[in-house]
Amino acid sequence: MKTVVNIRVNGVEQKHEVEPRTLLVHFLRDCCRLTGTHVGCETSICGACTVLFEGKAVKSCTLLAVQADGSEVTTIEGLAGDGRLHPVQEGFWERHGLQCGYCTPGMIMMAVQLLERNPKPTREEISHAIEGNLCRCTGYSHIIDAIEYAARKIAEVKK
Amino acid sequence: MIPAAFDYLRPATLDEAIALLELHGADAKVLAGGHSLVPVMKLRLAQPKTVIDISSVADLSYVREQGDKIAIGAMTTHYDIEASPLLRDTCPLLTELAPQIGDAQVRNRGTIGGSLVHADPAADWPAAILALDADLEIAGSNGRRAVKATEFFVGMMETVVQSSEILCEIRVPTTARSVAYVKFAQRASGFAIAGVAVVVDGANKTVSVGVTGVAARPYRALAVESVLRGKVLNRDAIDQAAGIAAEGVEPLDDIHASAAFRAHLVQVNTRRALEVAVSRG
Amino acid sequence: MIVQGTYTLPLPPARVFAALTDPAVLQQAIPGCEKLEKTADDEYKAHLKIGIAAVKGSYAGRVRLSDKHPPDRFTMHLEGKGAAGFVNGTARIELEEEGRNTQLHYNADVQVGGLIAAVGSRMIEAAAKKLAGDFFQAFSEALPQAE
Amino acid sequence: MSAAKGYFGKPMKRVEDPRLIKGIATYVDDITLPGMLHAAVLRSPYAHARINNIKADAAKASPGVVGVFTGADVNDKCGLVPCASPMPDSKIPKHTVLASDRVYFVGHPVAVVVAVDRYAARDALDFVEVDYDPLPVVSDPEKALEKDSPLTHPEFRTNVAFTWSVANGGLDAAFKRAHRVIKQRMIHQRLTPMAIEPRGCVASWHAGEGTLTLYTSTQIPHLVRTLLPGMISVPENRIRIVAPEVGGAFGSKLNLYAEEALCSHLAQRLGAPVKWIESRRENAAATIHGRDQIGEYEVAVKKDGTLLAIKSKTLADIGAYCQLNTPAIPTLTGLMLTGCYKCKAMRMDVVGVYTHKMATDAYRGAGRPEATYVIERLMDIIADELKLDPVKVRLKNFPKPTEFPFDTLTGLTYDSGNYQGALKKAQQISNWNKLTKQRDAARKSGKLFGIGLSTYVEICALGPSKMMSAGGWEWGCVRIEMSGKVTVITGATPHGQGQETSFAQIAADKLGVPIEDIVVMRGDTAVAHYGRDTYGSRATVIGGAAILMCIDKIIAKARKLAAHLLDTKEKSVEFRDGKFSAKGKPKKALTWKQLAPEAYVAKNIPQNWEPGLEASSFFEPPNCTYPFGTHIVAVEVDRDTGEVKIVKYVTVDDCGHQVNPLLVEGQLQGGIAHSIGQALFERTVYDENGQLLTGEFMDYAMPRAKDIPEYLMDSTVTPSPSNPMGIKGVGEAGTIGATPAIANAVMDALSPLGIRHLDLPLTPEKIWRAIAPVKVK
Repeated sequence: MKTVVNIRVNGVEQKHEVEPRTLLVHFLRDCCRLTGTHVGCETSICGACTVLFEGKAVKSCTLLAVQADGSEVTTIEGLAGDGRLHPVQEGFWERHGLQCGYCTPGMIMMAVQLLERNPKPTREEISHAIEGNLCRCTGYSHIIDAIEYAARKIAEVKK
Repeated sequence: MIPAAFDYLRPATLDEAIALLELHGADAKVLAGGHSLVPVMKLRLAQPKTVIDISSVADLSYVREQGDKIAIGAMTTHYDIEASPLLRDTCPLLTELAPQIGDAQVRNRGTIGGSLVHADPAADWPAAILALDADLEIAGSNGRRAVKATEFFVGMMETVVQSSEILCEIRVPTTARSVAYVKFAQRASGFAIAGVAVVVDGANKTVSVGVTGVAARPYRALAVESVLRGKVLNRDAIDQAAGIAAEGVEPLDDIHASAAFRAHLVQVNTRRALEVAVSRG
Repeated sequence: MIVQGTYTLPLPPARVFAALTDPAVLQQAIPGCEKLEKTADDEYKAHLKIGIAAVKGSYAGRVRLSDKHPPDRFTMHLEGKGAAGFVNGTARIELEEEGRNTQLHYNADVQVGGLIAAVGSRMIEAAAKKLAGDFFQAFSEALPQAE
Repeated sequence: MSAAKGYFGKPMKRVEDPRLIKGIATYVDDITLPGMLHAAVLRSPYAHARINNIKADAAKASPGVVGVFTGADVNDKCGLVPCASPMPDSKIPKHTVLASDRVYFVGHPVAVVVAVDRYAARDALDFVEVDYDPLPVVSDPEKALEKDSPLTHPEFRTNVAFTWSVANGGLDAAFKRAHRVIKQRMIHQRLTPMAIEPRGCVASWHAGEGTLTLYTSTQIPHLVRTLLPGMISVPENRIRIVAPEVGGAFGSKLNLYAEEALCSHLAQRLGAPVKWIESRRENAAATIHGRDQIGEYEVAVKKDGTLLAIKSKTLADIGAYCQLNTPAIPTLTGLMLTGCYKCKAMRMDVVGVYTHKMATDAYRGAGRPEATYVIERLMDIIADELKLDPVKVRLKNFPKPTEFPFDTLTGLTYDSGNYQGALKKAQQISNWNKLTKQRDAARKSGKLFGIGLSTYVEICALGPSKMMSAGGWEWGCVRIEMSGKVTVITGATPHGQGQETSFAQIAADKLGVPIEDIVVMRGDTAVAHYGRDTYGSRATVIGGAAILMCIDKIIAKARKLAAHLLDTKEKSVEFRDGKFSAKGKPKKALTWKQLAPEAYVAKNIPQNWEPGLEASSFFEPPNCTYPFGTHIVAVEVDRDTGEVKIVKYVTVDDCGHQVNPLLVEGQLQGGIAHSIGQALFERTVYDENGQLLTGEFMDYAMPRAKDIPEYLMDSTVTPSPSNPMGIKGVGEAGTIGATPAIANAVMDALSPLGIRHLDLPLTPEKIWRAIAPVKVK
C-alpha cells in the first residue's frame, strides 16, 4: 500500500506517493530526479549514497523514504549555493580528489559533515571519517588533500 | 537491491508499539535505526510482513544519570554515545568503543538497542555490555523486566527479547578510566573478528572481560576473570590470563578468520586490552 | 562444510532408530518443518521455514534415507531450495548403545549455495550447528510420544 | 588577449570535474527514457547444474511484469557472446546470453524479467521457478586437469581451454651453465575489479528508423558497436553506442556482456526502452574477474647474480568461458616475464583451464602484474639465496640506457629506458642508508621490519595494430567551429582518467588557443565515429597523437586560407601562438576566430579549397610504450596478529613526458591502491562447490583511506620515441609496480624467521600461520 512521504530536499518540499519499502536513495533519484546520489552496493558499505539527513551524514540506501518523512535532506545537488561551489567541492576540484566521480558525491557529503564536527581534522582523522566511503579510483590520498584544502578554506572564510 | 513489500507502522508510544507487535506476531519486526534490519531486508534474507518503526516513540533516545548508574535509551545512536560528555566521564568504555563501530554514517543512524537486539555475533556493543555487566530493560505487554547482560544473548542473532517485546533501556555502571576495547576487525565489513572489552576494578581487584566476534554468541571470559581475581595485574599475570581467553569456547570459522586464528586473536586482544586498561588506571 | 556432533538420548538404539525414521517424529523435530509428506519408501517431501531470528526463508525440501542398518546407522540426504538459495546435505548417523541410553553421532557434509552462501558465509557453520542442535533437542523432546 | 601556451606539462585541475562534484553528471542509471521498462536477471545459484524446466507463469502474473524470457525465448536471436582473442588451439564454448540447458557458474544468467519499474522486476524474480539438477563441480584449476575431474564443457572432453607458449634462447644450455637454479611456485590470486558503479545499460530501439541506441557503462563503445551486430540482427551503421559517465571500470567494462545484447534485443522485441542495472552481488558474480594464475617458476643464475634464464609453467584459471580477451591475458604475462632484465633464454608455457567460475579477463594491469610480481619476487629470492644485495642483483641485470631501444627475448622492443636512473633516484629520496639502518635497529629491538623494492617495466599504450585483434590505432577529430571555438573529439573513451583535460591541454598548445575555448567530446559513436577506446593505458598516448595529427592537418589547410586572405604565398605564412601572419608582418595576423568564419562562409576562399576547418585522423602507433620505475616500501609486521603496516612508500616512475603531472600522480596513486589491496587483502573466494563467498563489499576487502600510506613520489623523464609527445601510458603502472614492492617488503620483514615466500594476499592469518606455527584443529 502506498503512502505519501513529504521530505524537504535541498530546501524544496518533495511530496510523493511511494511504497513503504522505497529506499530513500530511490526516492531522491526516481521521484525527485536528483541523480547525484549514487548506489554502489546494497550492504551499507560503499557510502556512494551518502546524504545529509537532518544535518547528519547517512547512507540513503539503508534508509526507507518513510523514515525520512517530515525531515530535511541535503544532497550533493543542494550543496553549492548561489552558483558557488562549497569549499569541499572546491577542494575536490583543486586537489584532484576524484577520477570517475561515482563515489564523489557521497565522499563530499561525508566530508561536509566531518568539517562541521571537526573543523581542523588531521589526515588520520579524515581517513577515519571517510572509512564508510569506498573509492576505487583515486587511492584516497588526493581525497584527503582535498578535505584538508576545504578545512583551510572554511577557516579562511570564517576569519 | 530492493526489500520485499511490507506494511509500515509508526506508533507514537511504546505501549502502542507493543500492542502492534502482539497483533502482528512473529511476522512483524521492530525498526529502530534500521542499520541491522534494512540491509538484511534488502537482500531479502528477512521479509517481515509488517515493520514497526519506533523512531516516533518519545523518550527512547537519551543518556542520563539514574541513581548510581547511567541509563541509555535504546534508540540512542552510536554517535550520540560516542559524543556524550557524560559517558566520557562516567563510562569511558562506551565512548571508546562507539567510534569503532561500522563507519561514521552507520554510527549516525544505528542505535545501541537495535544492534543489541539484532545480536549479530560480530557486533561490537555486546563486548562492552558484558564487561560492564549492564542491565537491559525490556518492555512487554506485562510491563517491564530487566535482565543482566550475561542472560541477554541466547545465541547467534537471538536474545531473550521476545517477538512482542522491545528493548527500551540499557543501564551501565559508572567506572574508572581503567577500561579498554581492543578489536581486530574484519577488513571488508568492519565487524569484529575478535573484540575484547575490559573493565579493571582496581579497588576490588577484579576484572571483567567481554568478548565479541569470536563465537556464535558474545561471552564473558570468566576463566580470565577468575584467574586475575585479587591479583596484581603485572605482565606475567596478564599474559597467563590472556592465554585462556578462548577456553571453553567454540570459535567461529569462516573465510575471514579460521577458528584457530580467532582463538589466537582473542588471547592477543585480551592481553592488549588488559595492558591498556591497567595503564589507564 | 562438515558439521558434526554427538547427542545422548535416553532410549536404546532400536527405539531411537525407529523414531528417527518415523515421519511424525521427524516433522516435529525438523526445525521449521511445516509439512512432511511421504513420497516413497524412505522418501519425503517437506516444506520448511528455517533461519535464525529475522533471517528466515522458506524452503521446499526433500528428505531421503538410505544405507539403513537398524539399529546402528543410516544416512539421511537433505535437499532444500528457496529464494535465498539452497542447502544440500548428507548426514551419516550412527547410534551407539551406552547403558540405557544411545549415543548418537552425526557427521553431515553440508553444501550451501546462492544468496545465503554469498552473504551469509560467516554465519553458516554456526547456523548449521544451531539447527542441528535444535533438531536433536526437539527430537529428544518428541521421543516419549514416539513410544 | 594573448594567445595561451604552455599547458602541456602543467598540473592543471580537470575540466570534467564541475559536473561530477555538483552531482549533475549523467551515469547510465541516471538515464530515463519515455516508456522505459526495467529488466532484472535471474541467476544460477549453482556452479554447475542441468536445467530441467523453468516455470515462469507466476512471474508473468506478478504485478507490473511485461515479460519473462528464458534462453529458449531469446538465445536464437541474441547470438553468442564473443571472444576476440582465441589461441590457435582454443576450445570456445557456445556462450549464449541466457543459459540453455545447463548453468556452469554461480551467477550464470538463466532468465530475465522485464517490468514497469525496478521494484516490480525484482519482485518477479522470486516467482520464476527453475528446476535444477546439480552436477559435479570443479572450482580448482589443478583438480580440473586431473583425469576424472568433472568437466566444465563436456563436449570438449577436457578442461583445457587453450595452450600458449613463448620461448627464445638456448634454455637447456643456460640452465646447464647456471651456478644455481632457483625454483618457486607462486599463486596469483583471483581478484574482483569492483568498480564502484556496477554495470548497466539502457537499450532504445527506434522502430521507424530501424536504429538502436545502447547507453552502456563500458570502456569500449566502439568495440561494442563493432561486435554487437554479430549478436543481434542490427547492422553496425544502425547502431549507436553511448558510454555516458562511467563510474570506474579497471578492465571490468572492457567486454561485450550478455546483458548488453539481451537488453538490445528486448528493446526491439518489446518496442520500449529497456534498462538493466547490475546489483553489487551480480557485479561480484557475473562481471569478469582478474589474475588467477598458478605458476611454477625456475631461474638459472650465475653466482654473481647474473640472470641467465627463466622458465615457467603457468596454469591460468579462466573460469567457465572465454570473455572478450580472456585467452590473451596470460600471454601478456609471458611477454613481460623477463621484466627489466637482460636474460639469455626464456620459456613460458601457459595452459588455460576451464572451471565452474566466472570468467577472468583484463583487470587493471591484465597479465603484466603477474609478470612483474614473478620476476621481482625472483630477484629478491635470488639475492637471498646468493646472499647478495637485492639492489645490486637488479643493477647487474639491467640493460644500460644506451642499449635502448632494447629487444627482449619475447620479441618486444622496449622503446626507451633508464632503469638505473629511477632506481638511484628512489634510493636517494627514500634515504636508503638511513632506512636500512632503521631496519637493523628495529630488528634488534625484536620488531619485524622489512624493506622491499620493485624495479618494474610494463608494456602499455597497446598497441600497433599488428598485435591487436581489431586495430590498435586511435581516431580523433578536431574542428575549429565557425565561432573559432574548438571541438576535439576522441575515439578513446576516457572514464575518469581525465583526458577531457589532458587532450584540451594538448590541443590548446598546438592550436595556440586558450584552453577554455576547447571542448573534448568522447564516448558516443554518433559523435566519435571511430575509436578503439580505453584500455591498456593507451588513451593519452595514442588518442593524444591522433589529435595532434588532426591539428597538423588543420594548420596546413588554414595556412592556405590565411595566405589567400593575407594576400601572400602559402610558403611565407607563419603560424605562431595561434596566429597566422605573413613573414615580417606580424601585426596583420589572423587568429582562428578570424579565419574560422571565412572558412565556413566560404565566400572568400582560395580556389579548390574545401570549406571548413575540420580534420580527422587515425594514429597508428609504431610501437607500444614501456614505462618503468622503482617502488621502495618499508613495512612493519605485527608479530602477534600478523597485520602489515606500510610505514614508508617511495616511488619514482618514468612515463616519459607528462601531459598533466596531477593526473599522472592520480593514476599512480589509484594504481598503487589496487596493489595494496592485491598484496595485503583482496581475494576472490570460491568454495570447492563453486559457491562465491566474496559476493559483496562485506566480504571482499578493498583498501580504505586508512590503509593508504603517505607517499613520497617523484619521477624521471625518459621520453618515448613511439609518439610525437614522447609520453608513455601510466594508468596501470602503479598496479604493476607496487604489488611486488609490498610483497618483497613483507618477505624481507619475515626473512629473519627463515620464511622465503608466502603467496598473496599477505593476510594477517597467513602471516600468523607462518610465523607462529600452531596446532590447528
